[in-house]
Amino acid sequence: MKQLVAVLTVLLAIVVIWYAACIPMNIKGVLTEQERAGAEVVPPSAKDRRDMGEIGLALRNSFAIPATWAQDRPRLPAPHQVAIELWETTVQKKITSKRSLVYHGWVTLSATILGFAIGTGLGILLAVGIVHSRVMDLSVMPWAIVSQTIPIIALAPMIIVVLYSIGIQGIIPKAVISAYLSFFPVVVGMVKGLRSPDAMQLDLLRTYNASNSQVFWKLRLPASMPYLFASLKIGIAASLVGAIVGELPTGAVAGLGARLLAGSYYGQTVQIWSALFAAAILAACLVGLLGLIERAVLKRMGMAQR
Amino acid sequence: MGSVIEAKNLDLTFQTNDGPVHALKDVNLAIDKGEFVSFIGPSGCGKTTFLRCVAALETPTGGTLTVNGMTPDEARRNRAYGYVFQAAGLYPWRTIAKNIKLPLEIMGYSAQEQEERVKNVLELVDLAGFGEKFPWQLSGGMQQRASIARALAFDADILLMDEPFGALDEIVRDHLNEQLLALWARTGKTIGFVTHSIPEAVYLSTKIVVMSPRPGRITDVIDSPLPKERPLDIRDTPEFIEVAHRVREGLRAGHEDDV
Amino acid sequence: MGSVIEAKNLDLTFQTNDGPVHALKDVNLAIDKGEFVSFIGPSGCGKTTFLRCVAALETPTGGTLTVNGMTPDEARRNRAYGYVFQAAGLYPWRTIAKNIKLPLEIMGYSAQEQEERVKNVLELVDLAGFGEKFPWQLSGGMQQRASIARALAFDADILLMDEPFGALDEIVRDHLNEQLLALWARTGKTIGFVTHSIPEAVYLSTKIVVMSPRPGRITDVIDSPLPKERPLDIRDTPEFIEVAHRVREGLRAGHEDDV
Amino acid sequence: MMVGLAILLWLAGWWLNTRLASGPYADTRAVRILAPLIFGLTVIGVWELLVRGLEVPLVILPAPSVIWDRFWDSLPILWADFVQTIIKGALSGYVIGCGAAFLMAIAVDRWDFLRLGLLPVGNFVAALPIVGTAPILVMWFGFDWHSKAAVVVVMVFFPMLVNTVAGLREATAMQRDLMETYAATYWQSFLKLRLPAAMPFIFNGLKISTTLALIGAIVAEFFGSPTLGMGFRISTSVGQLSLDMVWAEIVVAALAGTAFYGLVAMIEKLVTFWHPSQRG
Amino acid sequence: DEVTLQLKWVTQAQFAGYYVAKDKGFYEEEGLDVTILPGGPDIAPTQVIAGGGADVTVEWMPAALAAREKGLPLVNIAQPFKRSGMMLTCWKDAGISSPEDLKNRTLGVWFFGNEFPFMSWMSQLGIDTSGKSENGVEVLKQGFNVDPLLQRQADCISTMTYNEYWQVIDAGVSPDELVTFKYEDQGVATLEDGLYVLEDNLSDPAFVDKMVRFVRASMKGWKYAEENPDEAAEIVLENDATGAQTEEHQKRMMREIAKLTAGSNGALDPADFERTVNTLLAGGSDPVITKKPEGAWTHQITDAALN
Ligand SMILES: Nc1ncnc2c1ncn2[C@@H]1O[C@H](COP(=O)(O)OP(=O)(O)OP(=O)(O)O)[C@@H](O)[C@H]1O
Ligand SMILES: Nc1ncnc2c1ncn2[C@@H]1O[C@H](COP(=O)(O)OP(=O)(O)OP(=O)(O)O)[C@@H](O)[C@H]1O
Ligand SMILES: [Mg+2]
Ligand SMILES: [Mg+2]
Repeated sequence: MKQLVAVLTVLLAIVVIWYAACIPMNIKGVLTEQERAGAEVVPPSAKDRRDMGEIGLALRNSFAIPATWAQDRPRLPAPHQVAIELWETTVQKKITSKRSLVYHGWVTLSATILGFAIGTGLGILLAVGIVHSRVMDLSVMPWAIVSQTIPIIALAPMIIVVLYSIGIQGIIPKAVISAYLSFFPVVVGMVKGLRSPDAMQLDLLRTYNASNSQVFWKLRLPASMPYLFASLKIGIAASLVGAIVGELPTGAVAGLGARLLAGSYYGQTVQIWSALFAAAILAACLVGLLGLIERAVLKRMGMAQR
Repeated sequence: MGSVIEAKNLDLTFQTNDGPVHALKDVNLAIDKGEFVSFIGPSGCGKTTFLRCVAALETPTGGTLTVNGMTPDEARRNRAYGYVFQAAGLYPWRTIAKNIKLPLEIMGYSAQEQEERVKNVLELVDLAGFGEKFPWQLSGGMQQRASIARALAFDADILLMDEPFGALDEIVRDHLNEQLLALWARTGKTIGFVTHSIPEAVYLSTKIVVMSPRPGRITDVIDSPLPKERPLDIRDTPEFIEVAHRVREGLRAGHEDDV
Repeated sequence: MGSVIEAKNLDLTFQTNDGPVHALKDVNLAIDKGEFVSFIGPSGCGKTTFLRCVAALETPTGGTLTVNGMTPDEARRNRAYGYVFQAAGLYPWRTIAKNIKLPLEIMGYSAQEQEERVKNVLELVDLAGFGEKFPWQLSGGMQQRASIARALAFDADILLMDEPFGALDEIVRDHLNEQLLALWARTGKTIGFVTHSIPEAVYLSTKIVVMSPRPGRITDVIDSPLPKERPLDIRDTPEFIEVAHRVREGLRAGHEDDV
Repeated sequence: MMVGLAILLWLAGWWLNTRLASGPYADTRAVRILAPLIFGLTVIGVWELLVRGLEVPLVILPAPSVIWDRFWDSLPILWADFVQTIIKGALSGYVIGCGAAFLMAIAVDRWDFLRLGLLPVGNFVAALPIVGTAPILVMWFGFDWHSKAAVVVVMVFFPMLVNTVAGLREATAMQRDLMETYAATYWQSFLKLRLPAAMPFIFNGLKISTTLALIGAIVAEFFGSPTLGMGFRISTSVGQLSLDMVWAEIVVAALAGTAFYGLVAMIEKLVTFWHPSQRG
Repeated sequence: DEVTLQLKWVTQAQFAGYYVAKDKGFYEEEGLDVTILPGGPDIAPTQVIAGGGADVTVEWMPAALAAREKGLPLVNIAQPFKRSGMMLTCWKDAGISSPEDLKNRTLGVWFFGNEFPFMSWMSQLGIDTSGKSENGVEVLKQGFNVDPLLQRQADCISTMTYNEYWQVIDAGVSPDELVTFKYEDQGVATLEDGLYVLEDNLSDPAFVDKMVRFVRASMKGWKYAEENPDEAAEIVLENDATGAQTEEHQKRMMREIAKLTAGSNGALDPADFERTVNTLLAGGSDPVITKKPEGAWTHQITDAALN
């Protein structure tokens, strides 16, 4: 309850700041438009206004302030403009329409999920290898860390082309990038998780003369669950970023990334913002969904106390 | 060679970054079948290390150690040990019954036999009816009893307990001590028991091994004159106090150098 | 009104998700200056809670509590308390000397005075020469002594100790008990001391408060007949055993219901 | 032939590492450094042989030797790009972003209301695909490094904030009660207890942020830049099919990223020497 | 037979001919099953074709020649675009009226292979591109949109006659606020959208035959699009998966494109090729190509297709 009030207050503050920020951000564009429409603007030349302070301009031309919240192609769209765009492109469009964000969201989501599945699977496998083989631990783990310093996002176009060249197209190149991004958090979390049983718990199984696979299935795997879920939540958000990035270079075909790009290409800021928000909402939903699964699984396992 | 556990000139040196640590030096000890042996001594004197050697969790660097005439590792593969650690160490994702089933699953008992044994040991440790609870739903004392039940569920000859009651309060501890004695009488297992508490050691054991650190060695082995039947009140008798006094003296002797 | 600490009908109820918990109910107690008072009782009976109320870390929901004639919070702001917790709780990023300086820095002592006091208390607890070590370089017993030194470094009238030796082994504990008694005799502070060990309580205290849970209340207050001068051997005397017996009975009475 | 050689090299490298890992010196520092090195060299060797053996076109994947030559031939360009992207864009954004997040974390820690209200919102924003903000920020802050720094600020802010807030809550109840019994003021207990206790978390945030900063600065250059910078070079070089140049930039990025990360990790070791994870 | 065509840019009227040919069944009539892959800001069509991801690609000649010099033997088999649509669009109120006025300004330029004509133009004018100075300009790598101009971050930006220029106009700027320099008029025009294949393939008669049919059908598509611009634009819209294109913009683009394709029957005019090469060879300090390319184009396909 208290939390709700706090969150709402913070949100309200953000919205207020946002509206306020629209004034200086958009005032120059608005004044230019007004000037073209024949309104009296001080100073009258766009060139003079170029180097002037935005706030001063807004004060001197206060009649133009409402227009800063209703521009067609604002530098910063007002919250309600984004909300209306979101509403129109989700609820009011047929979901099969290419103008529907639901359609684009679905395109991105399917790549995200495929990539996430690949990344998670590989990540878990690698983690199992690292935990069980000292060679892998010694030689591969440091490179897994170095691999994260490579700006994979910058390489996305090349990856896509290389995959094209071996005949892989469509959803898979995107999924590969999103798998690459989700893979690392899963490896790190899973290695930590599989190593989380303490020496005592391992010794206990040793006194039972348990085999390696028994140790894995009965101890390491269940013990790693909380770690796994924590890293899955990071991983899925990373996957979504990967899928979106993967959509950028393939050109504006379909997906939220393509939508972002097309918005940017045609200067449709409102469209950029609504695609951004759609992506964030999608990410929040995915993370939330994983959270629910986590709760359910851990509860069934008896690890969620109370 | 009637001993179940026999150590001769046992040595164990750990190589650490700060140089070698002599955890055990020249340890000689024979434990007979059915004995209740307590190990007592200041922190770091090698009690845990000795128990771990017996259970083949640690490999001695010198001397010989036999368990039932075999090497400890052979005995381990024959599943000769039930080991109880200081903390209960139950798996939080398994119910109490499932926790007790764990060794049975690993050792490949049939499902039906598993059920039966779980039922039996739960009764043995007074936890009947708690099988479906998760560990965190139980008090510390109950968890510790469940972990003892887990060690009892399969037919290990030897029960090794490393400060099993260290984390519990005195009253709960008294109660568990009483129950442990009863259990020992009923099953006739050989028990190795590490403790820091003099009264506990004296109350439980037929033989008390006093150890001292740097290097870890045995300074005294006291055979208890107390009868097998031991009510809690026995702790106020002069015999008890006499033994306790001897243990304390032994401890103090090996403890001179530090605090 | 000669009492340093005086509790009248003290009540404390925690509101939790599972309903209210009566941590303290109707607690009446008066502690005189220079007394050594032990609190003993099963887990959850409110020992810690009572100590925390005295130190103004918890606010009672009923009754009155005065310290030196003030409210606990005023006393806290006058820096009347030295508090020692179960774990040493030294800051790992500070050396032992710096840890002891911590309260002095906060209370604004001059640099020179800080140095002097640190030197004094380090000697008092037998840790001279260890000032520049980091906590993890010391044994558990030494860390606990450092934390006592920290509580002694400034001039608090009242020393509150919550199971300070709970994590140590018996021998180290005996030794620290001896030193604590000596310290108490030298400084004449009023000490409130929580423990789970009957011998420890009897050995140290001039007054033993036996508590019982659900709701947390005082079931017995025993004034010790033992002399002020107490060698460790005193624990084998009949008077000692007599008092210990009485404490154990008191505990058992309040402990009937569970294990 | 080359392919066979590649397989052989792979097996040899793996065998060597297996020997090292199970050998008597497995725990020494030398092996810890050697093993990944051998692995890396093996990968590079296999790559070279495969590219030659399978005659992979240069425009798809250049061989390491080609990349190496290009790297040495283009040092001045690479250096200029490095300065533009890493020093000006990433580093300044990193400092501003982490600094701002740190101050915000103190505020969040100080006022519970903020923590309750801001953290969930922060988590939502953190889930935003920040890359998407790059075109917007380029539009707002111009083409030079300022917009890159702005992207970096946005990218590192929330990871740093979340970690620092978690760190400031890290001190145990007992440690805080101790301060209470000394009647310490808020700032005393902040400086002497909560801040040092938070250090491992703060450094965790700082470490995560290093790679984010690099990625942010490079990606932002895709959306407009002066004719300089690593992201600029990568995208124009792809257009010119100079894949060797692209990979040379990637080498720079990986080196810079590893060095940056290593530097922060080293400072962490100095500052949090007391933490069990550092005492090892 | 299957043919994969890689476009240079996103789905828009710039490629109407191919979409029309596909939609109207011209390809089918020739027995071809054509897959059209849209491009994007970071896709290098040359790289795609090098990797075997496409049989034929739409590319601009400077990029194709550069790739050829890098060892990727691309050959122009047809040239549907006769004229260049690239130009520089500037604010008039910044005081720019002739190319001389560009000095000491900030200019937005596309990179990714599209910067070559600009560079050679500047070097012809004797303008240094390494920074603002009395005799130099500051060059920005322009993104995909016209914001740098609208936000006045640059005095001039690169635009295409059929696309970005209209985006500026759509943003509410009136044409007389702007000054444009068409590369065509400055004599530095280079050939734009042509069809390129790998040289090796041309020795395979089956492939050549396929290309002949492909070019024939594609040119039929282009001529149809020229005559029916509105219908062509609608066909393009139907093929745009982003849903971001507007009808008005595409129709206008189609009409502008028609001006560029007009006069080409698909065969490359060697004179245009010479001009392009000369422009590129004059590319200043860092020329795109260093020597005259040999065998970079052929009439083999167009001769067969158009006769
Ligand atoms: N794995 C190990 N590596 C290095 N030294 C070890 C290891 N295990 C134990 N030691 C050292 O061996 C000595 C004996 O340790 P051990 O754990 O057996 O003592 P203990 O009597 O059980 O002590 P405690 O009462 O604290 O449990 C100690 O000095 C300890 O530090
Ligand atoms: N902050 C709290 N919120 C809710 N309940 C609490 C809180 N602190 C203590 N309690 C409850 O109050 C009761 C008394 O707790 P307290 O810690 O004083 O017991 P104790 O005698 O110190 O026990 P122990 O020997 O385990 O330390 C317990 O039931 C405990 O669960
Ligand atoms: Mg031990
Ligand atoms: Mg307590």
